[in-house]
Amino acid sequence: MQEFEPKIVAFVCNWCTYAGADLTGTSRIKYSANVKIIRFPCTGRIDFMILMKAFENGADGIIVSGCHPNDCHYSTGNFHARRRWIVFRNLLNFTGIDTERIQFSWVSAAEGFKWADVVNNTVKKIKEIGPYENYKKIAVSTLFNEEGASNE
Amino acid sequence: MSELIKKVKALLNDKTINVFVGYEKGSADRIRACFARNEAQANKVFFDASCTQNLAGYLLKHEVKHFGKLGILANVAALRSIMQLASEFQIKDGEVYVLFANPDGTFVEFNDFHSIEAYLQTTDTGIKAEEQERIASLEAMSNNERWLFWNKEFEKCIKCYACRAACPMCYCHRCTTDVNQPQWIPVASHERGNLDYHLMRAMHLAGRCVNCGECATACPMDIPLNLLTYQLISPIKETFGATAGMKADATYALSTYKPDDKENFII
Amino acid sequence: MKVGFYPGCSMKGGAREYQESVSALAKVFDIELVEIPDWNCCGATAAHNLNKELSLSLPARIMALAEREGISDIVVPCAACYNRLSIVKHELEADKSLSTRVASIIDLKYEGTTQILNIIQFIDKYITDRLEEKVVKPFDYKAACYYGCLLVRPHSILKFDRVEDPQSMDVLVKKAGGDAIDWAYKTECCGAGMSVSRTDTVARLSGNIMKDAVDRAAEVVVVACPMCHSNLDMRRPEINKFLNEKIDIPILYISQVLGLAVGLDAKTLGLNRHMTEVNLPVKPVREIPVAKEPKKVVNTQKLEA
Amino acid sequence: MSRIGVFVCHCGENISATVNCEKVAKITGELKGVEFSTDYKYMCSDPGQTLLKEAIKEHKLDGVVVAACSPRMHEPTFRKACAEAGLNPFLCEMSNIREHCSWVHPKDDLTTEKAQDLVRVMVEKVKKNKALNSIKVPVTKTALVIGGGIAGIQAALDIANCGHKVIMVEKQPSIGGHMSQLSETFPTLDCSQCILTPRMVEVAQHPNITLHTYSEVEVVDGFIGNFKVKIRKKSKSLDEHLCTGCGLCTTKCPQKKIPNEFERGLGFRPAIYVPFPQAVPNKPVIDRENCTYYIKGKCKVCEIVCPTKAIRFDQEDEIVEVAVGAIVLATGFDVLQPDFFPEYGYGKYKDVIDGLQFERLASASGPTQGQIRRPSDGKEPKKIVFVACAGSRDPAKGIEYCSKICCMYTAKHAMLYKHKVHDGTPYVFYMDIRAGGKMYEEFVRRTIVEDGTHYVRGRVSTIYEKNGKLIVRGADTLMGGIPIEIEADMVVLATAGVANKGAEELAQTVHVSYDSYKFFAEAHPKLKPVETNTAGIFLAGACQAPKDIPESVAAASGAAVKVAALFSNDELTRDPLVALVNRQPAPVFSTCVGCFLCQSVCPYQAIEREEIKNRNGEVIKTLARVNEGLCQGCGTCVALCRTKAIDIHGYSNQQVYTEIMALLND
Amino acid sequence: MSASHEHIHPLTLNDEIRRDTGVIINKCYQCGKCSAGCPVATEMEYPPSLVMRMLQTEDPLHVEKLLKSMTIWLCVSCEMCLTRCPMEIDIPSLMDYMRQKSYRAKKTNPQAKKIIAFHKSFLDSINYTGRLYEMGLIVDYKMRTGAMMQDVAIAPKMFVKGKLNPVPEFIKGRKKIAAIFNKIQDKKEGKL
Repeated sequence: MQEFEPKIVAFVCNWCTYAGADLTGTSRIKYSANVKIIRFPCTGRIDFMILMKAFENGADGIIVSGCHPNDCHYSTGNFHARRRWIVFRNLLNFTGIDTERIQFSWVSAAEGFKWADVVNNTVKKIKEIGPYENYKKIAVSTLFNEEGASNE
Repeated sequence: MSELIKKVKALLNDKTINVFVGYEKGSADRIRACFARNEAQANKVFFDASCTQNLAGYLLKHEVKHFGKLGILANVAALRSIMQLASEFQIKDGEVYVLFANPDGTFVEFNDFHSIEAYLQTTDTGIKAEEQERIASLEAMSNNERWLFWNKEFEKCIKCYACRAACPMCYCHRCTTDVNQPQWIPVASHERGNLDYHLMRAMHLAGRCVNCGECATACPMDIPLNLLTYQLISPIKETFGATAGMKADATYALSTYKPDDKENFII
Repeated sequence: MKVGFYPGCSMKGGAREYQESVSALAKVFDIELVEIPDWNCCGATAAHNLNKELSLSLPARIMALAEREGISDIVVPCAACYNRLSIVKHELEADKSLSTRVASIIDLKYEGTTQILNIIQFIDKYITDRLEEKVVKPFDYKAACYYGCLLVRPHSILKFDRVEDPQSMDVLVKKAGGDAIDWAYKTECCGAGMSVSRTDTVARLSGNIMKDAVDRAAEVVVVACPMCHSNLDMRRPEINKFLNEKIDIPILYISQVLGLAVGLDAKTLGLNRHMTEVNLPVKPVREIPVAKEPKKVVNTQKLEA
Repeated sequence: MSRIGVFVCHCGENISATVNCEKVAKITGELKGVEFSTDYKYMCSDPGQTLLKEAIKEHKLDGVVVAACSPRMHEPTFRKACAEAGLNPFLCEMSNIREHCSWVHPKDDLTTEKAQDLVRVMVEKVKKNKALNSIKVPVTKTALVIGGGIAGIQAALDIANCGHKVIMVEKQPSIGGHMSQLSETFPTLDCSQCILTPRMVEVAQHPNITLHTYSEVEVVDGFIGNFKVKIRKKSKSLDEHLCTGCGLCTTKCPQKKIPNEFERGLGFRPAIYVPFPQAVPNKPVIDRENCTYYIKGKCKVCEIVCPTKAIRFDQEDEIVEVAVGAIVLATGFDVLQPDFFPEYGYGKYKDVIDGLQFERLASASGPTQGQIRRPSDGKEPKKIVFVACAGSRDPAKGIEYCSKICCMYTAKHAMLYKHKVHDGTPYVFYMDIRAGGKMYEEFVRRTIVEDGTHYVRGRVSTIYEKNGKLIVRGADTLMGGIPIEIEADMVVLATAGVANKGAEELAQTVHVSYDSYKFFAEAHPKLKPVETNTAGIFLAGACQAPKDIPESVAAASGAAVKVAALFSNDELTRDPLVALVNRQPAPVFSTCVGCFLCQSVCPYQAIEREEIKNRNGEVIKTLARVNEGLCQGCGTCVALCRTKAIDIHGYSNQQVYTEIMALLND
Repeated sequence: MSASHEHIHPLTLNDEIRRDTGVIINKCYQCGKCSAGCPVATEMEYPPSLVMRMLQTEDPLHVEKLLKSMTIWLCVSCEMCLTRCPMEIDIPSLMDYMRQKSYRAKKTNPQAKKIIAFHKSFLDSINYTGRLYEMGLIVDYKMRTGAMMQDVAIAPKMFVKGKLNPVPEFIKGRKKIAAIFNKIQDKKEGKL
């Protein structure tokens, strides 16, 4: 059986984690190719719905990462993001969505190693827990419903 | 009762208000909201312990608003709705006449936001014990059990948006559900779209929900929607020290922060 | 008015006069002190020196017994017991698993709902308001209020008074008509539980305290702790030997000072039980200050309302 | 249908070593809307850029994706190239297939597939990009300097000497700040006032500097280049134009026993007073809280004696509005009142004083004319104890940080004391001696070696008075921690330097961030030490952290250069990647419901209220509006907006949504 | 979380101290304020600040010295050090910890015999009666230390003043108290 290669999408801020990931590259630290980055100006910009869309479209894991507290390029965006994630995580847990699949982290522009660690550990963890069948199932059954509807 | 009717008439007569939002008995004596604009309509105004609907949901509805100055018969949830709406600049102090139906059967006039705030400090605004228990029992389940539970509930949703219409905090002219560029929430009422919709609604009400329960009451499919938003009330209070609908000039928990907000999941 | 009462072992023995005076004072103010049934020793220094679990369990049992009786406030006149009970209450509150373990050791339900009051907090809560109107014989002496260690430290847990240069006892002495002097040894240690095992250390530490009080013309030292009392009072021969001086000023409990001021007699207050003779010079009774008049008016108004 | 060009760079072998660039170009060239695709050895080289430009023209491209290195590296390069070819630069995006792909993954199919994915994401994004124009803002070439201590004075003079106008605002009746209170300065022992006073006079006389003393900044609106500032000029009860500064009123004022703030309570002043003889401006103010006339309604002695009739009892505060292009914050520091250390008895014992009080005692113009006399009885202290770190490095009762200046001024105090009291014995209780600085360590050694100051390494536990002596109980940790007691005549506490009282409020007024100690925060601790996170606002001196005089002056000159550099432009251009609130035709006007929950998330106060009025001038709707001059484009408001009424250029809802879709659905 | 960086190593003494008392030894920056205010520092071989320093070295020799020292038994738990410590280091708890460790390891200083004897007599009294029986305590203490003549002059006077109870007071629940003692670990090991 072919090894499960999870799809992981990373939402990162431009100033710290994106730059940190650049440093990972410049330092030639290897990490798994499963993770693909989408750049945002700031973690404050990352709408919670973006995370929902990612799961819905087949992501098995998500990384959200930005500047450490007090280091935000815009001074407070990450603080607001942190509050948002505290609440959103509560809600996801309560609705039975697997928050284990979302890794939040602070990775600064200097933490090239940390970025590689975050990516590798997340990939490792998602490989362990497997594909996000639950979410995919509702996506599939939806498709089935729609087809069913059109057949009638 | 006659006292209440007298009061409403007086208010309408001296033009303090143009319309009074209260309760009346409809067909088969079912309690429903009424919008009294004249003596005849005022005569129908009714109140007893069975009148529990949060009437504040009507305050921002265009159909009611266009009558002019509003009066409202408020319960605790309505008072909190008014406070929350005030903090979101939707109602100004003095704009709405507030008659509070005291649980002891008397009626109290609240002349300004300050007196409402003072009253709310002294009264129980918490979630009912049975709802707390339901939340606790859900929290005690495994993640997968919860997932199945909600899946089953959301499966029932027909996207009629009655919850949205009943909620006093859902006053946006254009809901995210109506945005189609991009289409954040699928239009059809399938499981995935329903999940999207309810998560979105819960998040948009996080820190704003005044636990009136109108969403669940309104739901024709009996989905316990209120639990989604109720469940967020205590963590928001505990972590950020914020409770919605207690102060007219409160700041919104999710648009403020403390540098030392506590979390345990960010590495 | 009923208040829970934890006398502690010393008040049943070496510090009997402390209990006698506290009880007498409470009676004057119509307060019923309800002794916690079947209370045990708090373990004192010995327990926390030798075994942490024991030092938590013994006080926890006392508080659990009080809870069982539905007692909400316990007055703990002994500063050492007060300190132990407060610290244990704090530690068990901070660590729930510890709390569960201790509950199983003592085999009693423990919730931590009782309030622990030291003697001054007790007086402030139940007596101070009515104190001045009851003063008939102002305690007209220069008094050095000695707080010692356990009443004020550790501040982060006890949160009582100022940790340096505390004032609460001074205020009470002033209300009783006394002159509370400013001095430097208010919170220095007297040697505590080393009374028996290191008498020399106690003589030195307590000696320094007595010396400063006497140098600043104190006529009496006021305490709120049986341990401090026994070191300053019973160890006086050793103190005098260390100082090579003859200091004979008495050591009174705050309850005795207030008791004297409200007109209780020396015997009721157990003054005869002190090792250092209580021979306070007789002073002409001062007129009751005029300033008290308007205060009385306020009180009557309160009563009428 | 889009006409997008994809340009895949090999970066020599940096990319092509692990990514099959030809394949990436070929596969992505087949994507819907891609008109042209190619790969090239070095896209950023001249020939590479020429290739890009020509392709734009030749294929009439309306969007460009350059798959190469990090956009943080070359986005400006390729956007500029696009602009030169006539394509709006904001229609160009980069896919990072080097740092995020070729350098971190091995050579295999997965890596090439990832590169394809990354390109595809950007192709879809570019389809949603909009042509944008840079934002231009004019610059008002006047600077506001808040604070008239040595840092403010230096900054103001430097900016003014560059030919720009400066407005200086000082809270006190005179400029000069803490430096004017000092006796002699370490490590050279030159007299503080001798070097400071000429500078103060220069400020007063400089044609480019307008001075507002006894004034405070109340409101700051606007943004870099265009601040609008309201200054409250507190009433001095005096017509400054008429007053000649003769000082007659100050000698005749019947109120003479008001503790003198300048002397730190060691002397007295009248109710109408000049804070110190060398004050600038040298004109008095009436302290209304202590003036007999304002308290009792009669007196007016000053008015009677004034030869020019300059007293104005009914004068009111005046609000001055000014427009400035840059602001320098130079509000300085404060010393922590040591009364939070009850064990040291400050406030209880008269002879326990703080360092700044000692400065006044040692100052030739001070209350004792420079003689060291203890406050209680005026006697010369023969044994004196200096306690370092009285508040600093003390998380429990004081502050956590090192105040930096205390080691040096304590050494100076001990030295000055020894110079004035030859038979005296100074003790210094210290924990570490931090004397990094030019000639600093040498200075401390001199205090110890030449002047015989007893340095004891340990902290003082308690101080109490006995028989007219102060008993200082400490320990000598170099002797294993043995306790020692010193019977001193006077104790000087080297109290911590803390943020100025009101610093927090000022930071909020000016909209700059501050740290947990209420010191103003620099934009970057190393590379932007005098900038704040708010563009156009700069920091000088000890309002940022405790600093000594040379450091304050250096920072002030640094801030001045930043201001001058800003003023060298007539207008500023910035990226248009800002947020905007949608507008729709009446009667909707916008999907914004005016809940303004977005207002408090904005770190830049860029969200304003816009009132929509009907023909009769009645407000029918209140909407949020983004001031694009202030917005820095973080997008936090966008994520918060429930109706999706706010969006942001460059990272719009459409763009990020499309990116996710493209990334996950191949 | 990031397992790759975690190394499993045995707890050092300072780790244990941190776990059991919350005291972080390395927080101490040797200002000496504890020693300056300590009422018994002059009698200790190692004043409190030096105790901190010795523990900071993590040198077993120093730890051994401390466990065998008189210092830990001289500490009267007056809490002055903690009250004035700028780092709020709970030295009294640390001293409790060191005493217990010393006692368990049977390393107590011979001179501390009297102090420990007193504590043990004290606890025995509680164990048997539930409360402190002063007379019994004194007698027991004298038996343990052999200090027969100590304070003999005071006793009669105390007795006269009503300060000494000739008979112990037994509490009803003294079996419960004995049960508490039995449940405590050290008792099981026969060390209390």
